[in-house]
Formats: sequence, structure tokens, C-alpha cells
Amino acid sequence: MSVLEIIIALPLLAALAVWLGAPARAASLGATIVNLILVLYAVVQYGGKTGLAFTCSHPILENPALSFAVGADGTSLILALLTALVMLAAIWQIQDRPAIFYVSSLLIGGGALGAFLTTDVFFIYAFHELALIPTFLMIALHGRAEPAQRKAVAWKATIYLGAGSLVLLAGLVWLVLEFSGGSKLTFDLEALRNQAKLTPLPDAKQGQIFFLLLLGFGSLVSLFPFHSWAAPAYATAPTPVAMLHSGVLKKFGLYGLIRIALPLLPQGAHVEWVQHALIWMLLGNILVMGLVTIHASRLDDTLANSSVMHMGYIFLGIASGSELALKGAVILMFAHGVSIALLFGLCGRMRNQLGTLEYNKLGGLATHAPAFTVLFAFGAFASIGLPGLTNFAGEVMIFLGNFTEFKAGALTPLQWAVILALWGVVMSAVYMLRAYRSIFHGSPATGLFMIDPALSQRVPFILLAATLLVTGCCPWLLLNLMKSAL
Amino acid sequence: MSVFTIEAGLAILGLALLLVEAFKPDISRRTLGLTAIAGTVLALVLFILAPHDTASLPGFIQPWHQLDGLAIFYKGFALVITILVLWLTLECAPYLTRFTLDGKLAEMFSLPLIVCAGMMWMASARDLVTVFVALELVTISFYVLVAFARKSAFSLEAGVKYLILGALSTGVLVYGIAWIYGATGTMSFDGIAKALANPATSKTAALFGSAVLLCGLGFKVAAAPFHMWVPDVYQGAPTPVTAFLSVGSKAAGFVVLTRALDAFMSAGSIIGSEIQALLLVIGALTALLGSLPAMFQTSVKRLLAYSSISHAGYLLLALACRESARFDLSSGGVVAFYLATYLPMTVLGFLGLGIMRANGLGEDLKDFTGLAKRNPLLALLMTLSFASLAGLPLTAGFLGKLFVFLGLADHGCWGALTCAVIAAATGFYYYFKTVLAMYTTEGTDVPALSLSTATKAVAGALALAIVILGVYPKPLQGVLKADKAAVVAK
Amino acid sequence: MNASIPLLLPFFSALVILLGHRQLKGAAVLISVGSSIISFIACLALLAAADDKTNNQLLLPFIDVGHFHANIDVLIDKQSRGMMFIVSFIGMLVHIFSLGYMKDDEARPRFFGSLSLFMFSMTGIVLAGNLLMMFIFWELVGLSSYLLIGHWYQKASAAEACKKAFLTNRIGDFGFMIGILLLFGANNGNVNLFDLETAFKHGGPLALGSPGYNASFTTAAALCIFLGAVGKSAQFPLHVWLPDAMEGPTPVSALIHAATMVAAGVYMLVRVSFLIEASPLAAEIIAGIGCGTALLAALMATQQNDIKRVLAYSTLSQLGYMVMAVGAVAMAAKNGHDGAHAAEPGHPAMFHLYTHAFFKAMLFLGSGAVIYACHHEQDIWKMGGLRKHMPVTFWTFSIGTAALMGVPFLSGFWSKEAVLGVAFDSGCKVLFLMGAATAALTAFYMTRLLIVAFFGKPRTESAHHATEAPMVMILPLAILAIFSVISGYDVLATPLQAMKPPHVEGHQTVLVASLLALIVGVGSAIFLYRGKDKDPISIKLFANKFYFDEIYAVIVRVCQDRLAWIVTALERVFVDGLIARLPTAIVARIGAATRMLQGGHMQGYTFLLGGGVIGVVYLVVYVLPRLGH
Amino acid sequence: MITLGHYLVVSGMLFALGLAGVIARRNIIIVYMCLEMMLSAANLALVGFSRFHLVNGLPDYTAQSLVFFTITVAAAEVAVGLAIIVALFRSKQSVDVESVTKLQG
Repeated sequence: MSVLEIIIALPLLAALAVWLGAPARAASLGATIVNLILVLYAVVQYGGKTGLAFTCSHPILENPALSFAVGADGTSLILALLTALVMLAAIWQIQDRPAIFYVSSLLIGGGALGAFLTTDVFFIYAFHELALIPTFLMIALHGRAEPAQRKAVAWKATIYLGAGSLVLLAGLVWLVLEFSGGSKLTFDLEALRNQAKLTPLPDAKQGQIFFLLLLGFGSLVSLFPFHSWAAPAYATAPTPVAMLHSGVLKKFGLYGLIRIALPLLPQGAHVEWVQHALIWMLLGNILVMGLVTIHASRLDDTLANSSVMHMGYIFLGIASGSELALKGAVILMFAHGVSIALLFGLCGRMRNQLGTLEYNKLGGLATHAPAFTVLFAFGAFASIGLPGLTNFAGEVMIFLGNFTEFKAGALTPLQWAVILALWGVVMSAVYMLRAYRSIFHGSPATGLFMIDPALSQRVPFILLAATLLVTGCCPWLLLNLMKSAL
Repeated sequence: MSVFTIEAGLAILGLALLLVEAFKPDISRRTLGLTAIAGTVLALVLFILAPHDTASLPGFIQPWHQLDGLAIFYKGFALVITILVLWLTLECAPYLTRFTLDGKLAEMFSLPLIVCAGMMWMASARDLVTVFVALELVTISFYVLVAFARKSAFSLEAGVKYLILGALSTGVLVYGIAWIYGATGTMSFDGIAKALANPATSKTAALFGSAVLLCGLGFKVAAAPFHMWVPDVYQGAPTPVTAFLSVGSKAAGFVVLTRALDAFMSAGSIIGSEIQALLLVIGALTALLGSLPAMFQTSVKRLLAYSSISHAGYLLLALACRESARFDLSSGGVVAFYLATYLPMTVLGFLGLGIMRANGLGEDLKDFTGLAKRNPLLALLMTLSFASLAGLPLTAGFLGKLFVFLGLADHGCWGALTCAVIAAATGFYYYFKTVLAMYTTEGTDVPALSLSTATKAVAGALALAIVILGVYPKPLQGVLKADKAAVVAK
Repeated sequence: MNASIPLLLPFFSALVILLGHRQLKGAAVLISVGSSIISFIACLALLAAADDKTNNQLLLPFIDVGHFHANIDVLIDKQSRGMMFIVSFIGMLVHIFSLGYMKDDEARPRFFGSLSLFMFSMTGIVLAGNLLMMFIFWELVGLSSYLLIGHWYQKASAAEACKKAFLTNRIGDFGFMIGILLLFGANNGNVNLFDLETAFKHGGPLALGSPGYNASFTTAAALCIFLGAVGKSAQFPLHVWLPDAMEGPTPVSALIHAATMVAAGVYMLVRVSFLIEASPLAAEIIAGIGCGTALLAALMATQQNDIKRVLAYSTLSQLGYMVMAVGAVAMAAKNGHDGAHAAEPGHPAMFHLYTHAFFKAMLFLGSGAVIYACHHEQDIWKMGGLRKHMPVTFWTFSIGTAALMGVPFLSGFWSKEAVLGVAFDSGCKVLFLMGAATAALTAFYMTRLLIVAFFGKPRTESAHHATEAPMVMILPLAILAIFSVISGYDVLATPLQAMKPPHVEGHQTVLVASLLALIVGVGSAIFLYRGKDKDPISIKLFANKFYFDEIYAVIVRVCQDRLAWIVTALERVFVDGLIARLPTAIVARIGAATRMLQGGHMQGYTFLLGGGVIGVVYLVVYVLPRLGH
Repeated sequence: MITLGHYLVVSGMLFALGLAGVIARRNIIIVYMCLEMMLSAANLALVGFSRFHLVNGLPDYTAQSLVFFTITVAAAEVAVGLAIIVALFRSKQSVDVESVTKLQG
């Protein structure tokens, strides 16, 4: 029995309990708070260690070797921490909603925790799928749009994610077949890794498999051009679902690339055609989606598209493959998760109170809701990469990491991509400040005003904002968890 | 008590019930049903206790029957599905009686017992004659069962279609058997395998015979292009019969197919590669032709029929991939595993349909609207069933598909794998369309729907089976693993 | 003396105030002012600290991965100590001045919190021991500037102005970051200022003439870094935000948009002067941009009517001077004019920055006092005759004006002389001539301002009723006035480590030219504006700032908004269409087609079944064996 | 001399005719008769094969045993089938295959 098993099981059990009639809010909040404490305990325990910790394995099949195996290293703990934080915030901010909101939040969070904390490829995959179902249902059933429209949006997302998952499954199966060694098929990540170290594949083949995995994982992370599900889905999704999916669950694809694809296929991302394809795609994320975001005229659109856009930076870190950039990518995953969850949470409140998110109808909210404004500013400035908030640390590590191998006068394609990506930072400032200006600055629009949430309802947002500030000023807190090379 | 005796006993019990109903018409259907169930359960218990080796069979039957791992598994499978179908019939009895002559249901309780005996025999068949007889015993009983609700135009139409097409397939099957016999000079599977390993055997005749035979069997398991009857018959037949067809009849078809293919594709067989290619083509086609039309179905029952076709496609693909050294399960084992996972999810799905029917609801998608409000538990269980049918991880359905895909990838059958993946992706769409409907809340106030304790228990057990098979398949795999050893030994 | 006090004290002050000002109420102001005073005292102590150039003090860890370390560490040398004094001293005075100026503002705590945040960030830039840390605080001053410009965010113009300031700076930061990345790559992952300097100087691996030298790379890196300075110091073409930034409260304009933050660009350029010296082309471009900005801004200033805008353009112009000096020093070094040595003990740009900080801050505070007295009236044509109503303000303002114009023996005179001198030495006469022309224009528009606002008769009611500002506001004015007079002399410049260049011999031309410029400028202004009630000359081009705002608006609309619109449309049609809608449509179509097989007619079924049998037999017996399976 | 080939050709023709009839005829009774013809074709093939497959100089009778089973099964099929067809006729007053097309799609 490992603490990680409790961490995974707790939200799922709480979800079951709530569905079967337990008091929704109390049970969910209790479970998530305990969960956060457990995750923090694990984080503290892990300290400056390296390698997997808290491992525990229960075989469920012998051949192909499948086991329910948990274990965590720094990367997974950081993401588990992210999940616990966002889940708590997402559940806390729910107000006057049916129990299904709590259940789905718990399921998404529990699924994400399972995906991050298990070390068997099968369960990593399975938990992610588990978390997708409530996402889909909640968008289709409680989305913020007309029934027909929200169903269409939910379907779009589901078809994309489902197709992506299947491509991913094909890639994983391929990996398992290649790296299982002679006698037995195994899904155990560590065993696969060891085999990959012993007998690495030829580069060309690594490139092929990596590309397949990139497509699979990529469509889960809204990698351009497989992104068009994301923006409408987030704009439509009920607040806790938007927070959890964009903040946490989406990171699964990136986590998978870092955790599965890169160690098994170390040369995969460096095969020329794969790298070029990846660069084009991530630039699509950053530049095309940056412009699309600038064009958005509603806050939820802006946030949703920006969330797609920022994935490009994380892919940039993954494409680089240097340790600095990879760790930067992990930091940025954490940072983006917290900041986008904060923004979506606040956006949801605004929609509830104001009924509209159109920029040209809003204005001057800062006057009556100063605390709200400050909280929003944390999220907005974090997402444009302001130093002192976590996103900056991640972004700058990714940028720097791409320049560790440098020849004056001969920039590599990746380095050119970084320079273009930096322009994306300017674009994100453009749309975020436009949003901030139209919503909070100026004189209050007539008839549309809101007041600060009650203190207890501020807690989840304060929690997220404080996380951004603390880990932004001290990114080494997170980096300490990743002492070992990725 | 030998297994054969149990099977004979079941058939006799079936006949006895038929006679009782005929001579004592006022006997309540509940008594009849419960007797049938009790008999089957007893048979199951006895079966578990009985010795499990060929030597324990009566001497006269030994040349034609065998009791290997596969046979034991499918016999148990047949008993379980029969119990569930009988119980489902009881559950659906109130509305079924509206469509039968004189409101009688006796055959609905007795024929399944005979079908069960037939399926059990089929599982241990050693030669094509036994296969044919057992198969026809099952098929002819099904003609009756499908058309049983004869006051319903649908049931009658389904019966007619099943009858004509089934008889056609029987003709094809026998013709195929004739040619196999002609090519190999024997009817027994072992003999066929031996003859096919002999290069002197006429390849063309063997290919012709096996192709025609596979067409005949393809009909039974709903392989494309012999699957057209499935949606119509499944939709028209009474729900318990549909469940029986979908699980039992299909399993019976697959056990025969497994045996036949073991012979056709045994090591050194002169026709092995052609048969494999044929299976890949048919399997991929079946998976696609099952999934694609299902997207537009508005009748959930018909949708399940299409889903059943699609599953048959995966199973055929599994059969195409013979043993891999890296895999604990033989292809027959994978099929058995798949069917074992398929049983609870399909029966649960049809159980849900039956319950809804019994509560005066239809089988259309619109009838599912708001089910979660009517009865959250039922909605949850149905969700589980559909999720498993779609192949969602952590449910039983995923592992079966995973094994199939692993096998295909291991054999490098990328084209077939792609088709299967597309079919599975499409599957996600139509299953979750139904799930979505269940949780949709808008619309009119819907009356609550209550479940009896027994129903809850059975449905809960099925759901539990789905989850357990999904997360802890080790025991089941252990049972089936023995089979591979046997096959390899051969 | 530990440098962490001036850095961290304002940080905590800002944190406490911004997050809890509604609980703190009046105490917020005290915390902020108190922290600024303590910081100032700490900085005085710092002035006496030893030169510790080789060894960065580690303050806080930040990023630490493998062999890469980017920490918050401070580099304390002559430059940073001198700059620290300016920042903390003017910062403290502005804090005190704001006590009076912002007395009636409801959001006073927020203002002071932001001010503290600014002090924190600015200190960070000054003390930064590596480029990454500098970048971090570089962005943070941008944030505090954003908050302060947008202090009165209800006003649309302020809201737009703060956004514009931040975004324009972001473009600069874009370049700055690229520059950092290039240097990071070239110097093996080390962006420590001292290490970079070693690499680029004294025969280092990247120095001019060494085998590792790459001219285009060095120029690119230098120009990218310079782009950062262009944004922050509001150089052409990114100068547009600074005049708009005057929407902020006047003390903010004095502190941030005149004395310190905008000068950070210059400070940074001086910090990386080794890089600029390594690239002659970059030096020329920098000098050219600086000079151009100086002249353009001066021209624009001549036609402005808002008192703060005149000062803002003047700031732009003076910043251009400083930037020009940075480039010119590097050019002079190349020409052998011992510019390299000139940079060692002193640097004209830094010296001008130092003197300019005092008199420009004073002018802004003075204008603040005027605006305060005239009930937030900023149009100089609606003032007039303030000389009598506000004598102290008038006199201090005049001293500032004189210092700015470069009246001999005031501080501005010495520094302007140094700048023009090095421009002369640079070998490019155009620089010098344009610099001199700018000096003349400066004299002209400042005289115009002084005459119109303070002389003549009051032109409006509010000007008529203007009264002298309260003591808290007068006191900083007076102190700054004193510094404006004497700060150029060694008696102050040496202990304050102002990097005053040694007296440059043999620049008669420079002296003559600057005096001539002064006389021409002042004379023509007096001649044109004496006793006038409205502007006798009207040059649309200057009044409308060469239409930069309009041009940029078009660029933004076409290159950004229109492009965004097109890209969005294309994304919808092609990406979404090809990746999402088309495949689903195809699958749906196929699905619908396959349904047709299921027509319900039994003859169809039997036909398909029979056909299937024949097909399978054909396939198995004839096709497959031939495929070689 | 009648060889196996002759039997097989006749059986094949019978089978093809039966299949064609099943496909082409609309009357279910006739369709059913055609099905019986197909079974007979199979039986003929079986008997033929059996006759020409000599084990120890004697024909192999296993196949012929299957023929008996086939005949029995066919009889059973007819019994059940006709019952269903009669039921169909009762409800539709027709035994045309086109009378059962409700289930489709």
C-alpha cells in the first residue's frame, strides 16, 4: 500500500459516495483537502530524491505483463500537486449546482491523478480515458450554450480526443511490442525504459513511433492543427470542468510525451523530419492561435484560445530535449495549469454574475470588485509570462534550454522557432491586456456590475494565485523535486 | 456424474417442461421459469463439480466429444448465459405475453435449455458431423424463439428472415463440409489438420471447401458480408432472445470457428496463409460494416445489433492472428476472453432494454432521454455497459480489444488494425450518444422507474463482472492460458 | 552593507500594501514612505561599500538546473552604487511629495503599493548581476509602470495609455530576450554580466579580433539587447508610449517616466557597453537612433500645450541624448579617442542620466505642484502669471529649466557638454550637429513653457486662484533644485559616484556650439512668445507628433487585427474544415451509404449472401494464392 | 464410367440452381424448396465423396452418416419453417418475401 494509492482512490471513492447520495459539497471538499495534504506530504517526503518513489505494484495479468503499479518521480509529483490544487479550487468554487458537478470534478481529478501517478502504460492510458468521460458528459449536459450547440461542441471534443486516444493507443502498443524484450509483452514503464536503454531502436524507427505518439498525445493537448476542439470546448464547458480539463487533464498528453515518448525514443524528436513537423505544428499553436486569440471578442474565447496557444511553448521545450528546456516544460505545465484554472474559475463567476462576457459590453469592473480584479490580474499576468509568477520561469527555461547548444552565426531551426515564439509572448500580452482593459478598466458599464465574492468564495482563487506567486518567486521549490535528469 | 450426462439432463429437462406445459396448461409461468432456472443452476453447479477430462465421458461418446480447456470454458459460458436469458425472460414476461398466442411462454423457458445443451455439445465437438448436428439443434430452436412473439409483426418478420437466411447458410455449411471431406477424406478436426499438413492434399479443393465452410459459419457469427440478417433479426426478436442470440449463438459460432480454424491453420497447413488473409479481410470489413451504419441508429436495440456485428469483426481479427510466442493466450483464448467480457456487458445492455420495455418504454434513443433522472442506478449500470462495449479502459471491453489490437500489431497486420481502430473510434460515437441521452435532463418531467431487488442484484453482479474483468483479469486469463499450452502441445 | 535591504524592503512593502490595503487603510502610506526612507539610508551606506565587481552576492536562488544557475544575485560596483543613489533618493523625495499630491485620492494605498513595487523592481534592475535577473526586473518595472499609469483606470485615456506602455515595452523586451538568448548561447550558458564582460573584453573568446569573434552575431546580439533599451527608454520608433504615460499621476511621471525607469535603458546599455564596443555597426546604429530621437522629440515638444507633455517630450529628447552618448562612446573608442578610457572612470551617458534625473524630476514635481494648484489643469495656455501666485514653485521650476537648457554652471551644462563632446569625438559630425540643434530646440521649448505658464497674466479662473503648494510638496522641490544646481560639480558627483567624465580638453567648438544653441533657443522663444495669449506659430506636423500614433494605429489595425481576422477565418475553414469537419463528413457519408445495404428486403439479403459466398470463394481460391500469401 | 467429377458437377449445378432460386423467387414456399435443393446438392456431394473415398477398399461411411443427419435436420427445419410461414400467412395474407420489409436501415 502506497500513499499514492490513497491519493488516487480518494477522489474516486468520494465520487462514488456522492453519486450514491453522500452530502456532495462536504464529502467532495473533505476528500480534496485531505488529498492535497497527502500530496503535499508526498512532495515533502520526496524532497531532493531522484528516481521513482512510493512504488507499489499489484500484477493483474502475467503475459502481457500488466500491473496496477504506482510510483512517482518529481515530474509526476509536480503534476499531482497541480491536480490536487486545481481540483480543490474547482470544487470549492462550485456554488448551487447539482451533485453531478462534484462527481464529475472528482472523477476528472481522480482520473488525472491516476494517470500521473501510475507507472504502467496501460493504467496511465486508462485513467486518462476515465477522466474524459465526465468531461464529455458535463460539456454536453451542462455546457454554457444551447443544448444542440453544446452537444455539438462536446461531440467535437470527444471525437478528437477519442481519435487521438486511439492513435495514441496504437503508438503505445507499438512501443510495447518493440520494447518488451524477447519473451513477454510488458506494459511496465520501467521495464520498457530499461529495454529501450539496452537495445535502442534505429533512429528512423524512433522517429516514426515518436511521430505517431506525437499525433496521439498532441491531439489531447490541442497541438496545431488538431486543436479545433479545444477552444469551443473550454468556452462551453461548465466552470469546474473547464478548470480541470484545461488546467490538469490536458497536461496528460505532455506528461505522456515527457514520461513515455522521450525516454523510450530519445532520438525520436531529433529525427529531422519529425523535428521539422513538430516545429511547424508548435509554431502553428503559438503564432496562428495567437492571432486567433487576438481576434476573440469574448473572454471565454480569449482564454480558451490562449490556452491552446500556450501549449506551443511546452512543445517547444519537449522539442528541444535539453534538460533545462524539459524541466522548463514541466514547470510551465504546472504554471499554465494553475493560471488557466484561476482564469477559467474567475471567468465562470463573471458569467454567472454578469450573464455576458462580450468585451464591448463590459467595462470598469475594477471599481466595484477590486479583489476580483487583483485575482484576475494574477492569472492574466501569469499567462503573459510576467516574472515573479510561475509561467515566466517555465518559459524562460524553455527558451534558454533551446540555446544551450549554440553556434554563433548558425541558428538551428529550433532556435529560430524560439525567436518566433518570443513574438508570441508579445501577442499574448496584446490579447490579455486588451481583455483586462475592456473588462476591468474604464468606467463601469451601465447595468453590468459585479461585486467581490464573499471571503470564503475567494479562497480557491487565492490559493491558486498564491501558488503562482510562491512558485514564481521560488521556482527552485519545484525544481528541487526534479533533481534527476528527465 | 459426467459432463455429458449433465448436458443430456438439460435437454431432457427442456423436453419435460415442454410436455408439462402441454399437458398441464394452467401451470404458472413463474413456476416454469423458476424450474428452468433452477435446473440450469443445478446443471452449472454439477458441471463445476464434475470431472473435467475427456476420459470421464462415457465411452461411446468419446470419439466425438472432447473436454479440453476451451470446451470447459464454453460449456460454462453457455450455462451462464442460459441462466441469465431465462431470468431475463422472466423479467420481460409481462410484456412478452402480450405478443404470444394465449399469453403462454412455456417454450421460452424450455427451448433455451435445449439450446444450452446444443451449445455445450458444440463446444466439445471433435468432428464436423457433431458440429453440424449441434449447430442445427441450436439454430432450429432459435427459429422458434425469434418468431416467438408472433403477434408482433416485427418478431414474425425477424423469424421469417432468420429462417430463410439461416437455412441458406445451413445449405452452404453442409456443402462446405462435403468439400472439406472430399479434400481431406475425414470429418474429424484432427484428421483435417493432419491431411492439410500433407502437401499431397489438393490445395484448391481444400481452399474451396474451407472457404464455403467459413461462409456458412460466418453467417452464424455475423461476419460480413453474411451479417445482413443481424440488425433485422435482433431488432425484431424478443429482447431475451436477442441477448441469447447476441451472446450465446455468437459464442457457439465462435467455438466452432475456433476449432475449424485450429485445423485449417495448424502449423504447416497448406492453406493457412490464405485463410488468414481471408479472415483479416472479412474481420476488418465486419468491424467497419458493423460500426459505420450504427452511427445513425435511433433504435438502441438495433444499435446493439450493429455493435454485435462490429464485435464479431474484432473476434474474427483475433482468430486471424495465430499464436504468438510472446502472448499467453492462443487466438482461441483471446476469443474466449473477449466473449467472456462481452457476455456481461451485452446482457447488461439488453437487461436495461428489457427493463425499460417492461416499464412501458420503447427501445428508441428518445426513450432513453432522462433515464438518469428516472433511475440513477440503472443509468449508471447502463453507462457502464455501454462504456465497456465501446472499449473504455478499466472496463472489461477494453482488455478484449487491447488483446486483439496487440495481436494484430504483433503480426504486422497494419491495414486490418487501422480498420479496427476506425471502427472502434466510430463505436465511441454511437455508444456515447446513447449515454448522453440518458443523462440529458431537459424535456418533460419523467416518471421514476423502479427496480426490483432481484433485478438490482443481477444487474449489479453483471456490472461488477464488467469492472472486475476490466481491472483484474488475471483469474480468467489463467483459465484460458491452459488452453494455449494444449494447443502448443498438439 | 547588504544590498538586500533596498531590494527586499520595498518588495514586502508592496506585497503587504497591494494585498491588504483595505485592511491597512492609512498605515499603507506610512509603510511605503517609511520603506523608501530606510532604503535611501541603506543606499547611502552602500555608497561607501567596497567595489566588488568580481564577486556577485547571491541573494536568492531562482533557477538551478544541472550546471545552469540563474539566481537573484547583485553586482555592486560604481555604476550600480551611483544609480542606486539616484533611484532611492528621488524615489524617497517622490514618496514624500506624493503625500501631499495624492492626499485626496481614494485609491492612495494602491498608489503607494505600486510605488513600492516600482522601487523594488527598479532596485532589482540596478543591482542585477546577470542579464536574466535584469530582465526579470525589467519586466517588473514595466508592470509597476503599467499599474501607476493606469492608476486612474476609470479614465479611458489612462486605461489605454497603460496598456500602450506595457505593450510597447513588450516589443522591446522581445528583443532584449533574444539578445539574452544569443549571449547565453554564445557564452556557454552564462549570462553573468561580469563573465560576459570578460568574454568580450581583454582578449576574451568573443572579443573583437579574437578567433571566436563573429561580426554579424555580435551586431545582432547588441542590437537585440538595444531593442530592450529602445522600449524602456522610449527611443524611436518605440517612443510613442512615453507621452501617453503622462496620464499617470504627476509624481509617477517624475519618478518613473523622467528620472529613473526610462533611464534604465541607458543604464543597461552602459552595463553592456563591452558588447556595443565589440560591434562598430551596432554602435553607429545606437548613436543614430539616440540622436534621431533627441531631435524628433525636441521638435515635437515645441508644439505641445500640455505642461506634462512638453516635459515628456523633453525627457524623450534627453534620453535620446544619453543613448546617443552610449553609441558615441563606443564609436569614439574605435576611433582611438581613448573613449575606452573615458568610459572607465566616467561615462557621459551615465553622467547625463545623473544630472537629468534631478532636474527633470524637479520639473515634473514642479509641474505637479502647478497642476495641483490649478485644480488639475494641464494646458499651459490656460495658466499664465503663476510666477506671483507660486513663487517657490516658479523659482525652482526656473532653475530646473535652466539646468535642462544647459545654462552654464548648472548641472545640466556639464553633462550636456560631456555628451556633445563625445559626439564630437565620435568622428561623425552629423551626430554633433544634430545634438547641437537639439540643444537649441530644448532651450526654445523650455523657455516657451516658462513664459507661457508663469509669465503674463492668468488666463483662466483656476490660474488666477492658484496658491502655493503645501510644505511636503515644496520641500522635495527645493532639495531637487539644489541638486540641479550643484550636482554637476565634483564635490557631489564624486562621492555620489556619478561617473562624471574627466574634463575633456580642447573642445572649444563644443562649448561655442552649445552656448550659441542656448542663446538662439532662448532668444527666439522670448521673441515669439512674450506676452502672447495663444500660440503664434502652428506646425501641424510637430503638434501631431509626426503622426506616429496614427501610423501605428494603422499598422496595428492592418498587420494585427486584420491579419488576426484573416488567420481566424482561414483557421476555421482550413484547419477545422480539413482536420475535423471533412473526415467526419466522409465517415458520416460512408456510414449512411452502408446503411443502404440494410434495405430490409430479403431478396437483397439473399443476393448479398449468395454473392458473398461466390466472392469469398473467388477471393480464396483464385486471388489469394496468387498474391503469394 | 461415372466418375467423382460427374457427381460433383451435378451437385454443383443443383447447388447453384438452388441458390439462384433462393435469390430470385419471391414466394417464400418456393424459396424454401430451393433451400432444400441446396441441401440435397450438399448431400449428393457428400455421398459422391464418400463413395470414392476408399478406406481399406470400402467406401468411407462417416460422410454418409452426415447425410442422414442432414436429411433429419432438413425435416426438422421444414417443420419449424412451415409453422412460421403459416403464421406469416395468417398475419399478412401473403407469403411474398416483399411482405416482410418493415425491419430495415
